[in-house]
Amino acid sequence: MADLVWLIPAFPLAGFLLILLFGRRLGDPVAGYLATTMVFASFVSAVLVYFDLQSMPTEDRETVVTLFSWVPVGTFQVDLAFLADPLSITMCLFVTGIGGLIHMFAVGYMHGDAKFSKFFLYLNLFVFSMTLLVLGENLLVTFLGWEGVGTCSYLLIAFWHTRESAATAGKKAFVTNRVGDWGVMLAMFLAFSAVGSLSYSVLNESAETGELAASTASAIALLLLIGATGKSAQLPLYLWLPDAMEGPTPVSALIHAATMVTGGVFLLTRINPVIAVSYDWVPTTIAWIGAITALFAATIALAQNDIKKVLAYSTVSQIGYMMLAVGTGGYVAAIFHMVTHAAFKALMFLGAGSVIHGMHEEQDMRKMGALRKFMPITAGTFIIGWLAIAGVPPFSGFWSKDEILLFALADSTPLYVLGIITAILTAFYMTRQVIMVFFGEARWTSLANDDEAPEVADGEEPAETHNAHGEFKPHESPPIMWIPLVVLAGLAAVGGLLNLPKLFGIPNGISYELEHWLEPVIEFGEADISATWAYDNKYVLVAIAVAAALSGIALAWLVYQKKRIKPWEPSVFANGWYYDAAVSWFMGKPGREGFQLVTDFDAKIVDGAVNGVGVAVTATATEARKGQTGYVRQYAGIIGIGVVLLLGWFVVIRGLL
Amino acid sequence: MLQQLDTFVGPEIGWFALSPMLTLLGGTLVLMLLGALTPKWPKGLYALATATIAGAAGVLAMVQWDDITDNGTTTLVGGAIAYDTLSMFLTITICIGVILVALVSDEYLRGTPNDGPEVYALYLVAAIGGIVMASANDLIVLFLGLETLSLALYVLAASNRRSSESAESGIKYFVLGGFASAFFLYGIALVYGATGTTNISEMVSALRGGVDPFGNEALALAGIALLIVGLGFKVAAVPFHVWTPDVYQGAPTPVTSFMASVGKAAAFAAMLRVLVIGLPFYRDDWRPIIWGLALVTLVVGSSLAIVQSNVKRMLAYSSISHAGFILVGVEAAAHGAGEADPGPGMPAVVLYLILYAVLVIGSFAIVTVVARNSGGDTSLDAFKGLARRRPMLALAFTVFLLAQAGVPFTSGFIAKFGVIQAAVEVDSYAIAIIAMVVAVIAAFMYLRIMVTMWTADPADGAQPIVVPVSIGVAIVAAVAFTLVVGVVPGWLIDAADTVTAYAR
Amino acid sequence: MLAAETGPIAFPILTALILVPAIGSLLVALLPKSRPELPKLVALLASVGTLAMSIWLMASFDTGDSGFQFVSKHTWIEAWGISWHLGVDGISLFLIVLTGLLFPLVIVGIDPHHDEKPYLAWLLLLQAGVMGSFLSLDLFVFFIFFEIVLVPMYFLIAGWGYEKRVYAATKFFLFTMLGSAFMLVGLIATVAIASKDLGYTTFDLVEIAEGADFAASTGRWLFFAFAIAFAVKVPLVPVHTWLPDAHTQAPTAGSVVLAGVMLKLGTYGLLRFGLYLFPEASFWSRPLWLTLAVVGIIYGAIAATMQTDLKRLVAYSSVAHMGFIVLGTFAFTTQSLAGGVLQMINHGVSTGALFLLVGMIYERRHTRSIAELNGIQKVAPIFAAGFMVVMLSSIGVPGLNGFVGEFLILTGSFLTARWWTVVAALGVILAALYLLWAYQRVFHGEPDEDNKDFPELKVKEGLVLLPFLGLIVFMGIYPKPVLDRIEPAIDALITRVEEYTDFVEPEPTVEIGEHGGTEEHGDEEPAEGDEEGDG
Amino acid sequence: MSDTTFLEYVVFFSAAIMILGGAVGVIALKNPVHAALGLVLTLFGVAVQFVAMEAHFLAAVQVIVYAGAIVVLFLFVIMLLGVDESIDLSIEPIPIQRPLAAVMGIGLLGLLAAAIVRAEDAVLINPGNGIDTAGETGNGDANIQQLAANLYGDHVFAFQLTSVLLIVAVAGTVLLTRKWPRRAASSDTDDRSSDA
Amino acid sequence: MIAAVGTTSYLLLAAALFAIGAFGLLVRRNPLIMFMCIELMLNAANLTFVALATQLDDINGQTAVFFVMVVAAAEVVVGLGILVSILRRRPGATADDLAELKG
Repeated sequence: MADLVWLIPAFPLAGFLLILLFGRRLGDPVAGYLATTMVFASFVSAVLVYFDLQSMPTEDRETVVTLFSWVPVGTFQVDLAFLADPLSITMCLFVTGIGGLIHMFAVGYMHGDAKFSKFFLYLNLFVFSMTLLVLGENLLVTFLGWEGVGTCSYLLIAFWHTRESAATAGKKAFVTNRVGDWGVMLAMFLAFSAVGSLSYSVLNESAETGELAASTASAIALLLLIGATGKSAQLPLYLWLPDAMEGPTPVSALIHAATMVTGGVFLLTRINPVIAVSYDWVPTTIAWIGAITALFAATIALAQNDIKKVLAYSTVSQIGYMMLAVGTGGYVAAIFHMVTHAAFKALMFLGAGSVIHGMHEEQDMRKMGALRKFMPITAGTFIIGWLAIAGVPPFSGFWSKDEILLFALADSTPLYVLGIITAILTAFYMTRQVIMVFFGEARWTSLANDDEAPEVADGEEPAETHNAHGEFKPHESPPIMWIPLVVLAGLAAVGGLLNLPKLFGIPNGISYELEHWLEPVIEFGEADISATWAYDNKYVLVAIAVAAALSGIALAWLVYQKKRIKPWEPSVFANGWYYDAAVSWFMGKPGREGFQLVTDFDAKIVDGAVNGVGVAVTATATEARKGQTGYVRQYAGIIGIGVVLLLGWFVVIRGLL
Repeated sequence: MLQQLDTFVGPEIGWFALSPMLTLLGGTLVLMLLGALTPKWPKGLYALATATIAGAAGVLAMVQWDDITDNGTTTLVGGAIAYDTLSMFLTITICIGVILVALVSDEYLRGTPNDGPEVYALYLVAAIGGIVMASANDLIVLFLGLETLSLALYVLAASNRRSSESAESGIKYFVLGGFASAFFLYGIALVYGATGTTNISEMVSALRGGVDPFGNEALALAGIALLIVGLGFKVAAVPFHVWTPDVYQGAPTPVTSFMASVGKAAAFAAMLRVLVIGLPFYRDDWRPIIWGLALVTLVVGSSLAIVQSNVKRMLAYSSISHAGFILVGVEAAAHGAGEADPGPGMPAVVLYLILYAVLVIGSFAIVTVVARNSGGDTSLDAFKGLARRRPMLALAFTVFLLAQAGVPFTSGFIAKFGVIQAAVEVDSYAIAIIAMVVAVIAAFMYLRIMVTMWTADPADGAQPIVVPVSIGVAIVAAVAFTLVVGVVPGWLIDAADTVTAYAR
Repeated sequence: MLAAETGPIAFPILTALILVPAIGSLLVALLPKSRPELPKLVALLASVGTLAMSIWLMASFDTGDSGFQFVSKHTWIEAWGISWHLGVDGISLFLIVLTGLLFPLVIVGIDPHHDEKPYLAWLLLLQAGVMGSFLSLDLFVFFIFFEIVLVPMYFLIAGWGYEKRVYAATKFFLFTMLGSAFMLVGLIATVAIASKDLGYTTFDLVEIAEGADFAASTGRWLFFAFAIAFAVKVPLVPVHTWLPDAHTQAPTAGSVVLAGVMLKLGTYGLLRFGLYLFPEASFWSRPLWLTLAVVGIIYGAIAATMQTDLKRLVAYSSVAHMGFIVLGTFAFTTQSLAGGVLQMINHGVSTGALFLLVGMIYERRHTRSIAELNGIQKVAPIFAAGFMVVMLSSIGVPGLNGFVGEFLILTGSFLTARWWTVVAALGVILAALYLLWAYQRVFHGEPDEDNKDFPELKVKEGLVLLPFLGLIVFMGIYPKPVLDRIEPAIDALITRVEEYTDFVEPEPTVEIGEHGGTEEHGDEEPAEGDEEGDG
Repeated sequence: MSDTTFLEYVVFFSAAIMILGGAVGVIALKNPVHAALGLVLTLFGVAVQFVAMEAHFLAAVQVIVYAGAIVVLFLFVIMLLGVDESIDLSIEPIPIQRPLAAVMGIGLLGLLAAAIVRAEDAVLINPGNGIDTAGETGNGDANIQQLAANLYGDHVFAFQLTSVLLIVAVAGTVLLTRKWPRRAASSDTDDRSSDA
Repeated sequence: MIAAVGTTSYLLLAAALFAIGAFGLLVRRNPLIMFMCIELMLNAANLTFVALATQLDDINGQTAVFFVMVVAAAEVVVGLGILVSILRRRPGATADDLAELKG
């Protein structure tokens, strides 16, 4: 049964090929349904595999399915093989599950788009790549998926490529990811040179048995971390994610919230034994990167007005949490949060999409407000997502975030403090968003026809703009769009069940499900915190967490709803600490000039030298030519000189001397 | 002691062995006499006769080749002439040259007062001179041969009376030629003083005993210097090349081709005779000079060629750089001079000579055809768009140019390969590399001509080009030879390899 | 003249591979002007015939065998010890197939616009020359083919090229000829010196390689004489400047062939006449080559980024890609060398296809300037899609052919030349940068007046492009059959290098349970590689 | 010293003066006719030296052929073409020509002299081979006989070759003196056009 | 009998004559006189030959001179022929006037 794991990628691939061949003929919306079916099909097969694994004894819940030998050269043998184990299947489940829902939503959202079928072509290709990424039995297959999702994300971000910003964003995403990939590739080289194989089993086993030198392990871990920061949009490479919002909203939901961006976290989890045996400062680095990114992104999110940008930065921030968890050895917590986050962030993105749809491509929250009357379902579901991410019990986010904070405290207090602050900020900016969009007075009527519309305006399709202005009512989205919302809302609400802690007398039977399930994969790397102070005082932490969440919400409520406090949105936040600006400036100015310098060097110096030789020869020849004066007597003279020289050589040098 | 006249017996004269020269001589006389006695012969008959005579001589030479391979080499007429494959190889080369040039000249002379037997007679006589140079075993004989060839060439160069350039080239060639041969003669005198003989074989034996290191050494060395001047002038080695561009450009094109083929071949043969065969015991003295001459000749010839605008002049300079290449071969030969196995130098040289002879005649034949239709204009512009006007002609010229550039599958490559190989085998890497690098410079000039032919559009008002039959035959033959030898050179190489067994 | 020896198989397939296009070219040249339709037909027959033979060759190639196959050897020029010696091994096999494949496609796909007859004749002659260079196992034969290819290529560029064609053609000709000048001398010297060991003069590559034993210093000199020629051909920085001009000015067919197979003459030569003939010298000089290769990768990529001419950009990308191949060649590991050979094919396919596409753009818009192109994807989505795939393969996205080669090269090089590899890997980032940027500028955005009626990919063009795309995907997903045929030859090569040097190929493996094993394999070995590199 | 020796010196030096004086005259006298006369002087001097060296036959031929034929030929041509108007030697159109000439002349003389002087003693001890010049024998014909024997002996080939040389001269003059129909307007291009 | 004067003197004399001739060819513009200079050089060679012949007591030297004289005669004939053919077209032309071909 588990041998059928190859079906999981097979379905999306089939979908991709079918749409590639017949996409134009199927058209809108059939192509969309086809794609959706395919993804759900692969979800079903994932479920089947899941139950199959469940049925096995814990220790051998690991099946490798080898399709064919991919790159075999000498000792370097890489197969195109899938690894079905708790971790990969967990990933598959929510990738395909949530992916399916998003496909479904997209059918409605993309309705009427000229390139409808192409959109689903890309989406299916993406799901295929993503499943490869998570199912890969070795680093190379994972890398295949890794780059695959990167490429698809490029294609999808730049989907509306006639828009300059979209095209640029796509390119930015790809190139930034490439920087990370550089790390991944080097990690692979190192892994191969160290253990002579790229398969996870060999690599991890060598780590577990101590074959792997700590130095090598650290190097591998750090290099993979570079890759992770690229793919999972962490500092310093997070830059591409906010721009990626140029893509259609379902894309943002699928790629830039639920699935792809978690790739980095997944990869690090996958090789947790390697991290475990590497020097102590390696995981610490990971943790700090995570924590700082989380806080950093949260602050930026405070001041965003684009409904999607807020979510984008919040995504960066949430993944920061996951990295924090990884760094502190809380792999389960990381995966747990990954899953819950996938649910509620996808929900919120789709919600945002629905709002944008209802508002006719309006993305500026300052032009919204009071929408709950017009799109109740969207509003309701969005609010559930909000509570979940804010960490309000009993919604899913609360549980996973709490778990992470626990590990953070167990590792070091500063990390925990950062985590808590981030939690407060998260609650704050999410509340702000909810209020700006769904509560307060309706600003879209008043602002409908003035032109202080910020950056998004230039992106709007002319026709839509015409729509957006003048009298119009925001409307609820069609069922095909809100059904996924409802489902996701459900997940976001109850997601916590996956891994309930042993608190409030929750019985053993249903607590730490996920942990037990993932145990075979992460037991080696998972930190044991049972002995720590934090572990003994979970209740305190819970209290603090809840307090943080509520205080954040309350504060935001006062500021934006009750208008008691003047909103504080410094431009340094709005502009993301000018980090992006700085980098862009560097690339644009010195970087570009440097490149130009090299190019000029090539044209002027190197090529110049080549042509110079030619010129020199010709010039000298033209001069020498003048020696041939045509005067016979001078010729005789030249010959005479020749004679004298020869005589000199023979008589003097060879004869007399 | 006094020789008694009544007991005087002349040297034994190998009439058969001399038959090629005698054929040419007889042919000349017949041609002149009949030509003088009979009215103007019909179209092309002079050329045909000339070609036949030369052909006969060539065939005889081949016959003797066999004789030599069977019965070995010797010297004739009191040691005046060497009877060996070296001379035969050059005889054949020269005869081929005469045949082709005669064919080319026919149409060229048609309609001019020169369309009589004299020009052809001069070709034949010059050929005799060349053969004598190539097979002389006595410096005096060699000098006479050289003068025969030279005088004929002086006249031929000046033979186009309507062209001031022709006259100028004639006078220049004559003055400088006389100047140079005076040096040559004086050199002979000095060597004679040092060795007590002008006979090359005797010279070798006299020197083998070793002239006393102090005195005659100096005399001999001075003599060698002047001999090299004379030969260097004939082969157009820098700085004795000064006459070449002017004369080649000014002389009637077929004559130019004759100079570049027969003249060069004979001169280099003479150089081999005098230096490699005659003065092996001074090889350490003159080899560096040859090295230097080769270097400057290569560089000057190639680099001056690329700035020319007149095709004839370009080819003149290119012939100078070719001379440089052949000198590389001579330098290689110098290493083995006098040894039982003289090494690959001499074969490389003679191989180069025959291949280049055909190449250069072919090239100039095409120049002749083009000039015929461009009112005598041989500047690069006259070749614009030749590919459009006469594709096959352009193709043929391309073949010749590529061959001169040393592109594989042409005889030119084999020739260059031969000399470079010879040089490398005696460890003269430096000159070999320089030669190859310089070849690149020269290639630029050939490319220039090709580009003009293939990519430029014909100058407006360019009338279609007519290729006369005789010249056409010559060109086709030359192309065929160039390509065939380029693909299957084995037989020719084998033949060339035998020249190392020269008459001692 | 040709004293025939009995080859392993009756039909001299290799000789035919050279002669068929050569004769075809002759026929085309001799066809009467009055029948304008014939030349294309004849040319097509000849090239397709060649393709068929090369495919048959691949099919009947013995996978396991590391030696030369289908060998045919005949005495040619006895006096100089030259023989018509042809043979195929894993290294040359696919280059031959690629040569066989590219030409028919080019002949079908690209219209010379004028003087079709000579154009086709030159093209076929070029094919014959390239085939000869890849097949020959005799130094002399190799050299003449290596040299003869200049002529048709020169005429193709000068006759059917663009604005500065004459300049470019001449530069190309002279530059390459200069390189070969040194090679010729070195080649003859090799033979001369080898003849002392062998006791007889021969230009036969195998006999010299097996029989002669060059003193270290001698070998190094000779090797460099050869290497200069190949460095120019590859081309390596700083002797690369003929390439951008030649590529830019050449007609599309010229560019495709130049990038597709002719550049490979350089890397192939380095393998066959560098590593195989002078193992000691090539190993000794590897720091130089590795450095040049890495410089080429980065330098080419940077230069490509700033180009304003699309074709020139691709040309510089070639410089970068060829750098990878050289890196792999001089890393001396099975992976890197196999990757190098594989990358020769891959680069041939993807860059060839790129030039094809750029050529199509030029056909439509009569400009290569990136600035004048925009928004093409909107008006010609299929064309854009094709370009996208080829571009991704050139960037080296996994699943497409470009990745496999590059990855193998880097993996292998990392074992023996760690730090060079680390830098070289940066080239992967840059590749994405310049190609995507160019793609964005050309295909994305709203098409302006000039581009708004950019014609969509025509069926014929699509058919020509299809084989390229097919190969790009296939070689990316299932390179095994190719690698299997390449590997034995590579192993033999490395063994040979190991014989002549103290080099030992690191073979990283980890035996779980036995301690310390990894330490050596994992860390010490590459570390040594570095020291050798630095020293 | 005996008077014969003295006489020898007188002969040698007077002849030497004639030779060099004549030579200088050739290159120094403006008027070609005078130059030709200078040449005659030189040639006579050489003839005298020949006599002094017992090469009687050559001396005779020298006078007859050179002075008799060649110089007359020169003078004839001078008269024929009327090129006897003298050219001013003080001006030299080609700038570096004279220094060039000086360097060459002096270099030539110096180096040759050096070689000769160095060779001096060696020449004396080097025995000749082949037929002797028969100078000392009282028999005045001896030299001629020896010359003849040598000419028709070892050098018979060369001797015959001179005839070929003369054929060249004949054919050449025929060719060069043939009348060419004048063309109208013989411009330069027109000149070349006959190149075709 | 020439023991007194000594070959060397003759050789030196010849060398001087040769040098003068060569020098003259370079400085005189009148082609006729240039020919004469060549004659001077040839005579120098002859003188050398004869001196050495006497020195070596070897007739070959004198034979050589004989040939040289023939050559000189032929040369002058041809040379003057060429010269006449030119000077008839452009009377009074000096060597320097004949410099159309150059470069």
